[in-house]
Amino acid sequence: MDLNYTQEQQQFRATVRGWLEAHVPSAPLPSFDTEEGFAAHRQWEAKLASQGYSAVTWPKDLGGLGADLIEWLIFEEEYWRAGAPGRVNQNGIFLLAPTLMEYGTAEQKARFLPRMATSEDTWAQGWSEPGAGSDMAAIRSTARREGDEFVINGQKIWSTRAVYADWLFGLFRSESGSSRHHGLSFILMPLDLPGITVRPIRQLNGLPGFAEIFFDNVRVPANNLLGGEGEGWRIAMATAGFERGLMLRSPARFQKTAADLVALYQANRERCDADPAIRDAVMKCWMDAEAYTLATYATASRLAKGAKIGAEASTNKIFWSELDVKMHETAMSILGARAELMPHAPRAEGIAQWLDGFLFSLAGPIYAGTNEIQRNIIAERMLGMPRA
Amino acid sequence: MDLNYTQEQQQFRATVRGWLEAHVPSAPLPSFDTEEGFAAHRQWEAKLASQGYSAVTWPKDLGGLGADLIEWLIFEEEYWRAGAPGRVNQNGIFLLAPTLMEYGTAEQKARFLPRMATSEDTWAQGWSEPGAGSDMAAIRSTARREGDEFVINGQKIWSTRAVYADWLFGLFRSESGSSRHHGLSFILMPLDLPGITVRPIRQLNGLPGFAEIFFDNVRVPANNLLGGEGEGWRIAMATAGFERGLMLRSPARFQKTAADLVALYQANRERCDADPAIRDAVMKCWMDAEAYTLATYATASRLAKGAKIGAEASTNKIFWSELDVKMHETAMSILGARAELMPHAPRAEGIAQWLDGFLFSLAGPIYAGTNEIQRNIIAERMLGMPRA
Amino acid sequence: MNFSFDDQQVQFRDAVRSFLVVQAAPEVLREHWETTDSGRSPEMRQKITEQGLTALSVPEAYGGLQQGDLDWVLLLQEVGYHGIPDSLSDAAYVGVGIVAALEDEAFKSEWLGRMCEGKARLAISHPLNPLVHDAQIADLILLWHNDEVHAATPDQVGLELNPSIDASRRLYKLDWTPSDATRVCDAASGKAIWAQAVNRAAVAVGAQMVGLAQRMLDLGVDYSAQRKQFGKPIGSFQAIKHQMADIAVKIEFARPVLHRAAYALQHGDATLEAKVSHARLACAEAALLAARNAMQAHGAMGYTWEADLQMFMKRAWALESFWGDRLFHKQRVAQALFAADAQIGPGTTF
Amino acid sequence: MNFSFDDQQVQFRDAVRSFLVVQAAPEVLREHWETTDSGRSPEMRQKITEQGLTALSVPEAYGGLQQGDLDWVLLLQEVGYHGIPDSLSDAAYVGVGIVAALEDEAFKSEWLGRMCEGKARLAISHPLNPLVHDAQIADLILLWHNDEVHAATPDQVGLELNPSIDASRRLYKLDWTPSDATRVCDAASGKAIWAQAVNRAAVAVGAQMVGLAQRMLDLGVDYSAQRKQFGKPIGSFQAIKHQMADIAVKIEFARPVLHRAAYALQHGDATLEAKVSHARLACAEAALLAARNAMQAHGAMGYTWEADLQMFMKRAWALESFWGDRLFHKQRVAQALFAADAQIGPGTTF
Repeated sequence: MDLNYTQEQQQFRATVRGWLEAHVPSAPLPSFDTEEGFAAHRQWEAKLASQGYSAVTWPKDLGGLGADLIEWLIFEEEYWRAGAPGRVNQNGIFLLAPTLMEYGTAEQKARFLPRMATSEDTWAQGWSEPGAGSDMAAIRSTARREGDEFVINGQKIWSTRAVYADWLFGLFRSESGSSRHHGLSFILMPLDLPGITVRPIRQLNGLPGFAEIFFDNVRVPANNLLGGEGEGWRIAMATAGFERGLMLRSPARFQKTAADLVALYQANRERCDADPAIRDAVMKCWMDAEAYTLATYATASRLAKGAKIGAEASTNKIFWSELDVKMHETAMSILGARAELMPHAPRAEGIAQWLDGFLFSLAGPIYAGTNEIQRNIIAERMLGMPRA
Repeated sequence: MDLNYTQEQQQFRATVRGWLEAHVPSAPLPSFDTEEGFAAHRQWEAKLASQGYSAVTWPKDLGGLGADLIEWLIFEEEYWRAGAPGRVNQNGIFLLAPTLMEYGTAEQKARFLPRMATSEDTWAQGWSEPGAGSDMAAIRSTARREGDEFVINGQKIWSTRAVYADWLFGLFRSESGSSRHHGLSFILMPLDLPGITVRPIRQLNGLPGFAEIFFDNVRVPANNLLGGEGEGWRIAMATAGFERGLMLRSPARFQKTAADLVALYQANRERCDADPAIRDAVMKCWMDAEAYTLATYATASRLAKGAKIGAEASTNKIFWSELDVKMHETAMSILGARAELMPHAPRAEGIAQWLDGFLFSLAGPIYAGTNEIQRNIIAERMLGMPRA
Repeated sequence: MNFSFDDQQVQFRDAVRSFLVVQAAPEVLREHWETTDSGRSPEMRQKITEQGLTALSVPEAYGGLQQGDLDWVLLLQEVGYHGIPDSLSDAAYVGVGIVAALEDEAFKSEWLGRMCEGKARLAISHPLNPLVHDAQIADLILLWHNDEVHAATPDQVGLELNPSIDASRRLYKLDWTPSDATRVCDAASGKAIWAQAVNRAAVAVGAQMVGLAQRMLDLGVDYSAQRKQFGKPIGSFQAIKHQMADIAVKIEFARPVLHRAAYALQHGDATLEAKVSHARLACAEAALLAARNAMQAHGAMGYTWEADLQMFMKRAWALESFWGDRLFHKQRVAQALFAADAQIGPGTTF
Repeated sequence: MNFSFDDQQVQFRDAVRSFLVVQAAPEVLREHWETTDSGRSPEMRQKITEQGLTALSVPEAYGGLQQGDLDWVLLLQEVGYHGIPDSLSDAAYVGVGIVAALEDEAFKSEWLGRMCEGKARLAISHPLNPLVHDAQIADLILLWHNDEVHAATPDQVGLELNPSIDASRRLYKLDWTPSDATRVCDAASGKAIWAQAVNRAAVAVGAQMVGLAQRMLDLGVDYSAQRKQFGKPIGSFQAIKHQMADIAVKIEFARPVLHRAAYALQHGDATLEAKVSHARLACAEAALLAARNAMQAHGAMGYTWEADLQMFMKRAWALESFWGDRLFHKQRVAQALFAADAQIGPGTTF
């Protein structure tokens, strides 16, 4: 065990910090759930990509830096420290890309990854369906093979970013009459194909953060199949592992929120201490953000030694999502009567991040597999408890 | 709505207070889970009974005072305020007696109730079996009718007070081949009958607070059957309603603990405030003890108007049991390194109640139907949610 | 000792409930909030007036029904349940209470009479609330200034709109200068008036919170009975059941505290403040837990604008700091509980 | 940057684990605790010595293995898991650390040598613990007095037995008078020695807490797999599953904090105290939750003396305030976190 950064790692941090200090926009970009904001974030991604910063863990020839997980953690720390913009293409870069690298053909990798790194292509996910949320194996949308094409019919829902994204990846039932996790295929497609209708869904904040997607005889070239036909479930599970695992929520995000929360508490300390629970919650949040960071470094170190990611995927999901809610609830308490103000309200100046963050945090225990499902997974797969 | 006590109620309170001040032992009695303590508590019950105080809600001719529920609440408040001894015969007086009054024959009432009021007879309960805990309908102990007798075989477990008690009430399968809640009978029997073996079970504190009871062809006269043969489940459910409902845990108990906790906090205030969570927990505990009191008065008022006890049985059970744990956990935190000391340790002087109370509180979420079962009941019966 | 409501109170509550079920469906309210500047509907206000709500607190001498805090506490649970904007209780309950306590008979006559007829909206500006809701469409704004009561019309004050996450709320930062012309009550009398107003408002918020909690519980139970996953309604899973049961427990033990606070308000009580704040905390706890758990039961659907749940969640979040935030109310409880002469323990509740 | 243990450390841990599985079965330990005055077994101590545990911290110069805090933190999780009385860590880890830091070579030689041979029990008296455990059978008691280190034998001090709910603990109130004869280190040097001892002891308690949490989780999972109600193992019910999963999550996020604290101890760190206390809090939280939830999974069985669960629950309750209670450790974290020059936020962890 050695908890010192190497000289190379320190140098990497310094380089990233310097670049971000010079380039991070001084004013926050508009929300990427608006058309204007999406475009601005796409430009920012291109700027990141010019340095290999949009996808630091990717190989250099695909647009990344070939960074290892410790370097990724360092990058993320600097990124969040700098208050840089949210990552509009994270569905592609952090979720799809690792799967593509493992299961994609050389042609697919070359076709998709470089354009993903620069966000020339932005990606949305197509997992859930109206009858298949936590129960993902209940997918009913179909992909019927016809020669060199799949013909897609059905409906997806809760597709994050789909309103403005270029491409979709998702699971479709390619074997007629198959059930549950059999006979599914993992298919990629542009969202502007004929027969695709994207219906925005307004979120709590009023913005179209996700969408319903309807497929009416959409014809997708067969070379957009990822992995083998009928192999979709296995491949998707790998993706879900990444999602719930390390890369979806880097610890730096929560450390930034925790530090902001401490600052908010300190700035309102006399007022806050009227409710001793606040001081206690602030401390606990900071400790938990540290714990999440330490756990991630420990996992990264184990992976570097050749271990495989295991139950961390589920324990992480529960831990960060509940921490995020707790941090934002605490901030709401500190803000008191100002907490309810929309970010654009004049009196919300300087605190706009908290309501946005609070609303976003509430989605945490739900998406990427509800925390109830995660607890089932921990109980059954990690602890070996009997199935119902 | 009128939240003033009547003159009669105030007078009743004053009378009870005066008597208790004159009679409550100045030193705590030994634990009633010891032979010596059991005897001492039995004597105390007899003294209470001499005033009709052992069972204030019972009719006067059976040894009570004919008090209504408001008077019962007043009595309990005074009883806990005075720091009077625990009630060694509560299984009989508060659980069995209401059932006996509703389902017993005149002969049974006359035979059992007056001796119960004076604790000449003390009672243990025989619900659970090794395979029937939360799932009480899984009872397998049998009561075979032979002429004027039942022949009892099988085993009961977790019988509180059974080590020193005189009588047992419980459910036995009287219809051969019946299943679940069918074919059960509610039977009363002396614990010194031939064929009964009582095996004490040591609790966390090392004392035999409950027991296993083995029945080997025990012959019980048929006039000890309560209600009709095969009617046991319905009758027991009525008992369970009482148990989880009002009378098992009077609010005064928790108000006393809450007030003691506030005093403990005040006495250690400077030290306590190093952990702001303690102050917050103390406040919350006191508020919840008040809430429980108010809810009980509200229920008593509704019952006085003719309403029936409903889901209160389950919501009460959850609320008081979790409150009791929280209060004692908080006290343990305040006591710090002294919390672990056994009541007889020299350095535990003045704080002996807290460890005892902590251990006892931990049983709260388990006995009389675990809190998991109570939440199921609330969800299914009160909220109408679908069964699994 | 009788801790239950009179039949008459319950019947009035039931009548208002029946009215709201029909007239205040979520889609109706949402249309007001989402398509109008004021977020309010004159027709709805007229109907509410016809139900007697705006005259409820007005003394009989001024043409009102002269009902008390215990009547309000039942009604406001329904108001919360149905998502009626909370400016109603500010106007008809808290505001009327302030006006009725003033000495200027002409002023009282005018405004209490107009309230009875449904022809006035009152708004209230108090330091506990940095922003004033419905100030723009108020006919009269009652303003705190160093314990004095002032009154002004919207055109006499500067108004800066500050949108809330709760689409029903129209919040304004006020810019105004107190003067002899605006003063309607001096500080000596005003102090008690404002103290009573704060306690009433806190009970009103608490009552609405309990109603909101019940509504969110009902929505969670309903949704989880319909929504199927793994071939079963998700409401049959123990995790969801227990989340719903937890809300039910919180509600069961918040309501009596709320009702006791209303009684204390109506009858006066030495520790009124602590009783009111305890109620406020217990009710808010129920509502916030209901929001969390009902959203979890709704899954992604709970995160949408489309699902009605959002209306009630957002109200609960907004009300959490309205008329005193958690810090304020905890401090009031602490002051009473940790006072040297605090009366606590068995037998001290009433 | 490599936040993982060396293979050698893991292998040593595994070896000790295998030893404890065989030698420290619950029934063996209980017999010591319930049937002997001391609660200790010379045979067991001998075996532990043979495993190298009593010599682990002793510098090579004195015949020991000279291993560090990171080795201990792995081993002590096993010690906790198997319910070995915590006096072991006080003697072989904390106590040896104190002795090794002294200057008196003769004293060190004698006691470190005896530790290596398993021929000494050390007990420690420090103001954080009002009572001293195993004082009666100690061969040497190290005593704090105004930052000085003193040493005495049991016959030189008054001992008053104070039984603990944890049947393994033999706690004594000490009555003694510091003198030149007992002093082995002055306050100037002693201050740092005691500070390190407190931090070591806190990490040791934390490590045992994590081990206890894991043990109680395992017991809860095992029992709920066997125990049937309603025709199914209760472990198949979601409520029990989630209670067990919650323990697992707490453990997962306590361990790395604990390991970082051990690293900080071994390598020195400017904010060592906060790191140690954070670890201590996180580990205790896991253990206390494990006790609650495992008991709930056990039902009435968890409330018995007979079920092994009680051994581990009681240890967790006792350790919760050993070498600094929650208040002490929270305050140390707060001092670091809320300091004007606190370094927090992304990139400040290491």
